[in-house]
Amino acid sequence: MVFSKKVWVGESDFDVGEEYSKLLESSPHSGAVVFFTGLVRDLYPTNVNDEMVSYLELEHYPEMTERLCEEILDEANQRFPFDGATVLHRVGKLAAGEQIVMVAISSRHRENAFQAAQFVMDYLKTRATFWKKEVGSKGAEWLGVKDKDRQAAERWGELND
Amino acid sequence: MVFSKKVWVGESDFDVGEEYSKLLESSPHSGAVVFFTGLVRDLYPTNVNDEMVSYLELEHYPEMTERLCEEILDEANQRFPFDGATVLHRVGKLAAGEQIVMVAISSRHRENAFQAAQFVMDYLKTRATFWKKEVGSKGAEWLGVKDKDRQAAERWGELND
Amino acid sequence: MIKVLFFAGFRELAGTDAFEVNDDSLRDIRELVEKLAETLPAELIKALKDETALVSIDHKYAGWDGKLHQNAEVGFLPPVSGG
Amino acid sequence: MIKVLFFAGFRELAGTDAFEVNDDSLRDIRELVEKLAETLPAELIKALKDETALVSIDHKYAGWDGKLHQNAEVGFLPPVSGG
Repeated sequence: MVFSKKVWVGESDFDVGEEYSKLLESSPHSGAVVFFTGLVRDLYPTNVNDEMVSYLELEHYPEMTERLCEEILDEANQRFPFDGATVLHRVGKLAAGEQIVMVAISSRHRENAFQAAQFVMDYLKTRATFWKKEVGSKGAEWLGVKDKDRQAAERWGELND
Repeated sequence: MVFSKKVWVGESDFDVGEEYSKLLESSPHSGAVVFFTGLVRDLYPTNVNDEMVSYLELEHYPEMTERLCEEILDEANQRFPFDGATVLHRVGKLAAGEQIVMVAISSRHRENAFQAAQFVMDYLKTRATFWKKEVGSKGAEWLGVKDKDRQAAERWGELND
Repeated sequence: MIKVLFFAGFRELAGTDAFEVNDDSLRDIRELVEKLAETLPAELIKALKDETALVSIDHKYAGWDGKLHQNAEVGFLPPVSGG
Repeated sequence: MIKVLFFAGFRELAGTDAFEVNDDSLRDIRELVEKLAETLPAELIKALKDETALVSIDHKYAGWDGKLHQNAEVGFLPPVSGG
């Protein structure tokens, strides 16, 4: 299904209300929009000894990321056809409470919007070339794929590469 | 789990960006926000002969709806603990493209936010005392629970009444 | 006195959104509907009896056997369609 | 010439984000890693060989047997953690 696609990776912040309006403009026949935003939490109990996280450092492989994000959207659209999609992902230094990522899907019915948004998030976490470093008062640590993220991605079966 | 709760039913429109900010303020430790908005579609192919819909008329049972919405949120929170929730539902005359409903959930991790938002939508559709009338050029029709909405709600099992 | 409210399609069939029944002998919803059948349109009564219809007593969902009391507020609710 | 890029933790272990290898006899990623082992820290080489590490050739995910060519760009990618 043809759909409107927006993928952006960069350092600046994004405005959820504005992105919502733009997505609706690009898909005027949609009846359902699902939005996900991920933010820097102030406490990461499973890493770096339960300490408060001062900030995250995010980097990516620019020549790969945007294309991978688009491929993930195409795959999501094949499985759960929708009208419009937005993926925004920030890189650089991000403090607790800051926005990291936004995935938004507009579609006729809510089921596909929910499914596609979850699919995209699961694959962003496990396939897209982003890396995140937690910096706290006791040290810094590069995060890897979390087991539960890998399991979340595995529930969708294989990608149609 | 204690959570911040906002339920509102009324005629005026809502601003998604503003509601997102307020939800984040109410749940500063969340790392994930899932937003759903439902809008009046311009075409309802399964009803009133595939015609364009001029507008919807929505009514509710005020003494029941807000309490039912709060109960649905409490139930969702028992199943998928989260930090904050917003449910906004408009009533009155709504034209194609207008916003009808918003459900937003903030939580530590994305899985609970996605699950809770879907749970709340499924129960709003099948349990909350709202009624929707489609008005088109060929006539008007009160909608009932759609089979797929009933099936969507049934997948969660029984409510802990 | 029992206060009866009709919503959505039921209101249109009833021709009114509210109705008062002054009969303290009515014990449950079933008896109330039989009473309403004496004065309200047959098409409405048929719709109220449909298995998809819902009923509330004092703003709580109730069944066909839901007990009535003095000054109860009964809502007759067609299948809901919010969201 | 093959251009090698290191990301995130691999960059820190390598002490550099890019490296050039001038050896046109290298046929695949496996041979490239053996070549890198001659000059780069053992700790990095061990990490590159970990089963969770990923590799790309010309911006596409590749396997340990991925074929190299003149002017290929090879990325050594630790387990990703976006989103």
